[in-house]
Amino acid sequence: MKTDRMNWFQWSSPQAFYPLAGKLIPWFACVSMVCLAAGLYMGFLVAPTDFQQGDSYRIIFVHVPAAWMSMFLYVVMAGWAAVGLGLKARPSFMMAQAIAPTGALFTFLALFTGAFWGKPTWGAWWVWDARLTSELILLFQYAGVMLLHASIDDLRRADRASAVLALVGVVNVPIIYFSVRWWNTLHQGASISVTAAPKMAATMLAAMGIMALGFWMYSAAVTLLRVRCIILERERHASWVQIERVS
Amino acid sequence: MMQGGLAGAVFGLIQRDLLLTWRRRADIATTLLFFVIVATLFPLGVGPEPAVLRTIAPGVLWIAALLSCFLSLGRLFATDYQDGTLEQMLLTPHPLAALVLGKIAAHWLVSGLPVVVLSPLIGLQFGLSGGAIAILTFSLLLGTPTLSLVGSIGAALTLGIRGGNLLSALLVLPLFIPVLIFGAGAVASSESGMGAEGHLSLLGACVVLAIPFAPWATAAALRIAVE
Amino acid sequence: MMQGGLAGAVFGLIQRDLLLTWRRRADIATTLLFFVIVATLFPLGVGPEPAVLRTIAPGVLWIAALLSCFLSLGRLFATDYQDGTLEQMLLTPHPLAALVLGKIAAHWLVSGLPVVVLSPLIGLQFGLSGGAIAILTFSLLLGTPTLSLVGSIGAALTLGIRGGNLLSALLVLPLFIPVLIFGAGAVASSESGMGAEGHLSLLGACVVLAIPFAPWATAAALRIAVE
Amino acid sequence: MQWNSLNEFLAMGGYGVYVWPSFGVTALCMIWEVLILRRRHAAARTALNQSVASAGVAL
Amino acid sequence: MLDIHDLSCHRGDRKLFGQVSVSVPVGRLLSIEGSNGSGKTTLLRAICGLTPPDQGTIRWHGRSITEQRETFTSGLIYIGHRIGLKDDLTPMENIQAAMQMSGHPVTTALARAALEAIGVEPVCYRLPTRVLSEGQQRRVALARLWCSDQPLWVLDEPFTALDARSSQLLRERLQRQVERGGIVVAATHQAIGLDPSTVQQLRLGE
Amino acid sequence: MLDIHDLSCHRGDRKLFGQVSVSVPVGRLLSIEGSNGSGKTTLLRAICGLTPPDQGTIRWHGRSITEQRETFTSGLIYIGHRIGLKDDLTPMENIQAAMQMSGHPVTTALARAALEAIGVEPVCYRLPTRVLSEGQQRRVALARLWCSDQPLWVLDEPFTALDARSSQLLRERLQRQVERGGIVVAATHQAIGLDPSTVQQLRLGE
Ligand code: HEM
Ligand SMILES: Nc1ncnc2c1ncn2[C@@H]1O[C@H](COP(=O)(O)OP(=O)(O)OP(=O)(O)O)[C@@H](O)[C@H]1O
Ligand SMILES: Nc1ncnc2c1ncn2[C@@H]1O[C@H](COP(=O)(O)OP(=O)(O)OP(=O)(O)O)[C@@H](O)[C@H]1O
Ligand SMILES: [Mg+2]
Ligand SMILES: [Mg+2]
Repeated sequence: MKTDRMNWFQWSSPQAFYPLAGKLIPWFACVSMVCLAAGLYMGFLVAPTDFQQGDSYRIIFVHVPAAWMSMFLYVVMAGWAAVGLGLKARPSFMMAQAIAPTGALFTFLALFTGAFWGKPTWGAWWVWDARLTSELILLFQYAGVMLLHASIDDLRRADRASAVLALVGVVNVPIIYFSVRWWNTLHQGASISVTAAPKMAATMLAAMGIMALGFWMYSAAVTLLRVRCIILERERHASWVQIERVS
Repeated sequence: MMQGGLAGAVFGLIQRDLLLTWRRRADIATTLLFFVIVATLFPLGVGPEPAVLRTIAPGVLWIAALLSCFLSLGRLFATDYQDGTLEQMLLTPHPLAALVLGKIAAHWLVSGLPVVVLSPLIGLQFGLSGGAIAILTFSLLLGTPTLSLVGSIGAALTLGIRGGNLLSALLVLPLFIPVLIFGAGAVASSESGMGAEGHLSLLGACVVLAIPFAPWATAAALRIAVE
Repeated sequence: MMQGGLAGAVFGLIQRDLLLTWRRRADIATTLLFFVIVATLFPLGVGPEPAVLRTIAPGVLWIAALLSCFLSLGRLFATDYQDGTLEQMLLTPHPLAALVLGKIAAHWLVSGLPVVVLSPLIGLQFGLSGGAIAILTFSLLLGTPTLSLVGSIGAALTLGIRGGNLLSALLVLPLFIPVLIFGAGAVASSESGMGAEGHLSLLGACVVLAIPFAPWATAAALRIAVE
Repeated sequence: MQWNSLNEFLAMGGYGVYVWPSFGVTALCMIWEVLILRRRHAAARTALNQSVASAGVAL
Repeated sequence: MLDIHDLSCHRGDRKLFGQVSVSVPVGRLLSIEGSNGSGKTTLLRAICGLTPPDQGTIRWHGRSITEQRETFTSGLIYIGHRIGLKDDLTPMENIQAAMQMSGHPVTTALARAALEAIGVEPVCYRLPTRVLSEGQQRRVALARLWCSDQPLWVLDEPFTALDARSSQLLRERLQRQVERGGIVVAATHQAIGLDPSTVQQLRLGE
Repeated sequence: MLDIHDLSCHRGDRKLFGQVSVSVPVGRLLSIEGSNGSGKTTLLRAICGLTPPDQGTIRWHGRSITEQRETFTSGLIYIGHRIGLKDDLTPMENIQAAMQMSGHPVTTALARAALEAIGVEPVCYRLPTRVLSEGQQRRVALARLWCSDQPLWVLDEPFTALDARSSQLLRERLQRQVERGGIVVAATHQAIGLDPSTVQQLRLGE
């Protein structure tokens, strides 16, 4: 690869972004694997059994990081969308597009693990609780962004339309979050609600934090990998791709 | 694959409609998500008490299915009408009703069937028991074809005529009501231990009645619209 | 009446849209009828116990309003897009967001307002008390403009997309949820003696937020669609 | 270490049926995502190299 | 042999034309002329059986078309102002779907040959028709004329939006159709430019 | 004075045109020619500012059109393949609504005069545009050209579906526009037939 062909300072071009992403991926992947291994070790072998919930609480080590990532990634996606709309920079749109599936995946995982936690704790797979409902709506919002992008076949238009949607959606996220809470608390007494986490042992907290860090690094790696695919698929006809025979 | 004759034309039409949908496969996902979202609106509007939700669940699911069918009916003939394909359909040597049946079948495959497949999951969210979920799904399987069939009459009537709009809504929505009553009723009566056979066989009767009659009425409406 | 400038253009647009709707007045009837029928489907699907019906009434009415608003949103820009009027709108010297606001106002007048006017009647059918009906109607009056405003974003984003109707539902319904919660919540909490002020002022806040923001986002989406 | 045997570990105090699917599905999803992305990347690369080859660009 | 006998049509309160009688033997092109709004489209649709006329009959090979709908439509191609293409399908799929529906299924090779004949560029074959230019879309619709051998073609302003080269290709195709014994009925605003001995004219609205 | 400098556009994977530069002084008609799909429509839309070009600038009286959107659009009439009529409104209502929206409201009398000028028959005034014939609809859309005095007209195949008489009326109107110092940019497949000294040509796709 000849570096003199590339303008290293022009970060807003896919041409520069592609190799940069390639260089970063291994680092994120390594950190993520180390964190996940350490987190699992602490979560299963070091952290003690919870006196109330027994060992079912161990779901927390995937559930909470997944839930956090699902919300965090939406904000990051909207951020890239805003940058893309503001600066008309193609890589920003590509980043937004690359984040959405991972965000949706974590949303799904939060819902799934939550349901598998709810069954032993509440005796039901699903209740219409504030947090659960707002997470479900977050899944719809991810789906909306992805489907809108998939439904428009002019890429430039698809990018910008789904960026507008992502931005509008991010305004909606806090509104949903709070409105659903008020809805629930105002409407009925606490027949069922997520009990606040019992005071957790320090090891539990640490394990959860490390797992969260691992998920975070994983998201970064996967997003960059996806953005590399997107760049290749889209820039197929650009001369730089052909000349450099990307690796 | 080349195939002549009526069967070829009808299957060709189904194939074309399915191909069109496949081009826009996001459509299927959209139908599904619409169904899920409408179902989700109800707990949000009505409140989260599990007992209330369980009571209204069959009605809610049926109404959500009905609405998502209704919404996708809008595009059953509208684009064919606008771009002139409908005129071409009338100028084929095949009976129009058969072609219409093909289009309806394609419509059900992409809008009715996915709803049926997803309904157990939503049933679970509303806290329905396993038996109720099974009956609900079966009633949707039996009932949604009727919705597509009967709805196509309305879609055809709304094509050309001014003010025919109102007429067709008046005609079609009441026709949906029996399907809704039998469908939701099947679940309710099985829950209360009365057995769902009666309701289900009525649903079956509806679809058996609709299959010969609806395409014929739709074809008549289409001829009027194009003229 | 001749009137120049931005105000003239916006009012001209409102006037044109109202005229168009008047030409197709069957469409208003369809919206209303849809509202009534969705509301009536409920007792049919859920069963006739008055207590259950009274509990779910605010939610059901709000959902029916939301869906019928949504149903008519499909037409908001679609015909303008197809026949080229939208291009012409972009080529006027006026800010697009202002024109969009005009169109949204016209949309609310023909789809939101009739629902508000009709809702007391339906509330009565569900056995709501006078006070609850008053609050329900007021909450609809406050909330339906937000639906039109926010819904226009979805309508604009899905222009020119096959199956855009359902897709726009998917995009828009999550955005409708806060309105639904506050609207239905207002009635419920006034029933339970907690007073509806909180919910109603939140509804007000929604519309105040949406008025400047939604037309802007819609205008951006329209520009993207036409390009 | 609080587990006396592998069986006890797998049983998770009776909650194994809930805990293991949660972790399992999470792991599967994450691994699956990485795998399809690598496949996609490889496919994009071969498509590209083919189009370059067919365009006859000398490298 | 297409026989139009004593045809009248009205639209709304307005009588468009009355007592139109013309008979077109095989191997002829009937060119329908007239100013905008004189009823050309209406006449063409009546000939196809889409709009029932107020009075008069249309006969195809001696029998009224309403009595032999199947035979008649299976020998007919109608291309109107609205060209009947699906936006989301590619040109190839559009042609195949249209031909199959009209009872004359064609192979991919034949469809491709037809598209080539009217000059649709190969780069367009894999695009959805929606993104094609106006003239390219009309070409795709016209490609049906190269696909099969229906004896009667009814064409409403077939030269609209075509550039000079495609117009010439279409003209040649029409000439071939009349030479091999087909019948063409076309509405146009310009002279069609075929061999005058094969063209018959009908002016509406005088 | 309309200045197009170094304009390029692509659609999908395809480069439609590159480095198009042309400058049109007042009192001229720029006729854009090219085969189907060569990018005429795309170029016209870029000139109006509807489609941002990949590169290049368009200047109107010396300033880029993106910097003076309001001034530019208030002096512009664009009539494209899709003519922007509402099916359910009458011709008169259509014109008045369109003109009011574009910031040049007209009286009923003026609108009627414009419709008369392009030859829309009085019987059509009270009909919904939907029932009019193809050519009549195009006439209604073109009537905007008689309504007011915008200096720049951008017309995409304005002669489509018009009969000989309306074509002549339109031609005269275009001639008048350039004579009084306006600019017309038009895409066509036929020669427009104006005084050659006022016509400039641009061929795409060679
Ligand atoms: C499908 C069901 C569930 C969903 C969608 C869900 C969703 C979420 C979300 C979105 C969060 C992050 C929000 C925040 O940090 O405030 C979260 C955190 C959490 N969830 Fe769940 N949850 C579900 C079920 C459960 C169950 C059954 C339990 C335990 C009984 C549980 C316990 C927790 C805990 C302890 C946290 C961390 C709280 C905190 O850090 O504030 N969740 N969940
Ligand atoms: N409801 C109605 N009331 C009165 N006149 C009507 C009505 N519907 C249609 N018309 C008239 O019928 C005529 C239809 O003409 P048609 O479309 O056949 O014309 P055409 O010769 O094809 O014209 P063009 O060259 O413009 O395509 C038009 O003049 C139209 O104004
Ligand atoms: N997504 C796409 N991929 C490839 N080519 C495309 C795409 N979208 C549009 N095109 C091409 O861009 C061109 C658009 O041309 P345009 O509509 O400007 O042509 P035109 O000169 O106006 O033609 P006509 O005379 O037929 O109106 C067409 O050739 C079309 O095939
Ligand atoms: Mg005509
Ligand atoms: Mg063009």
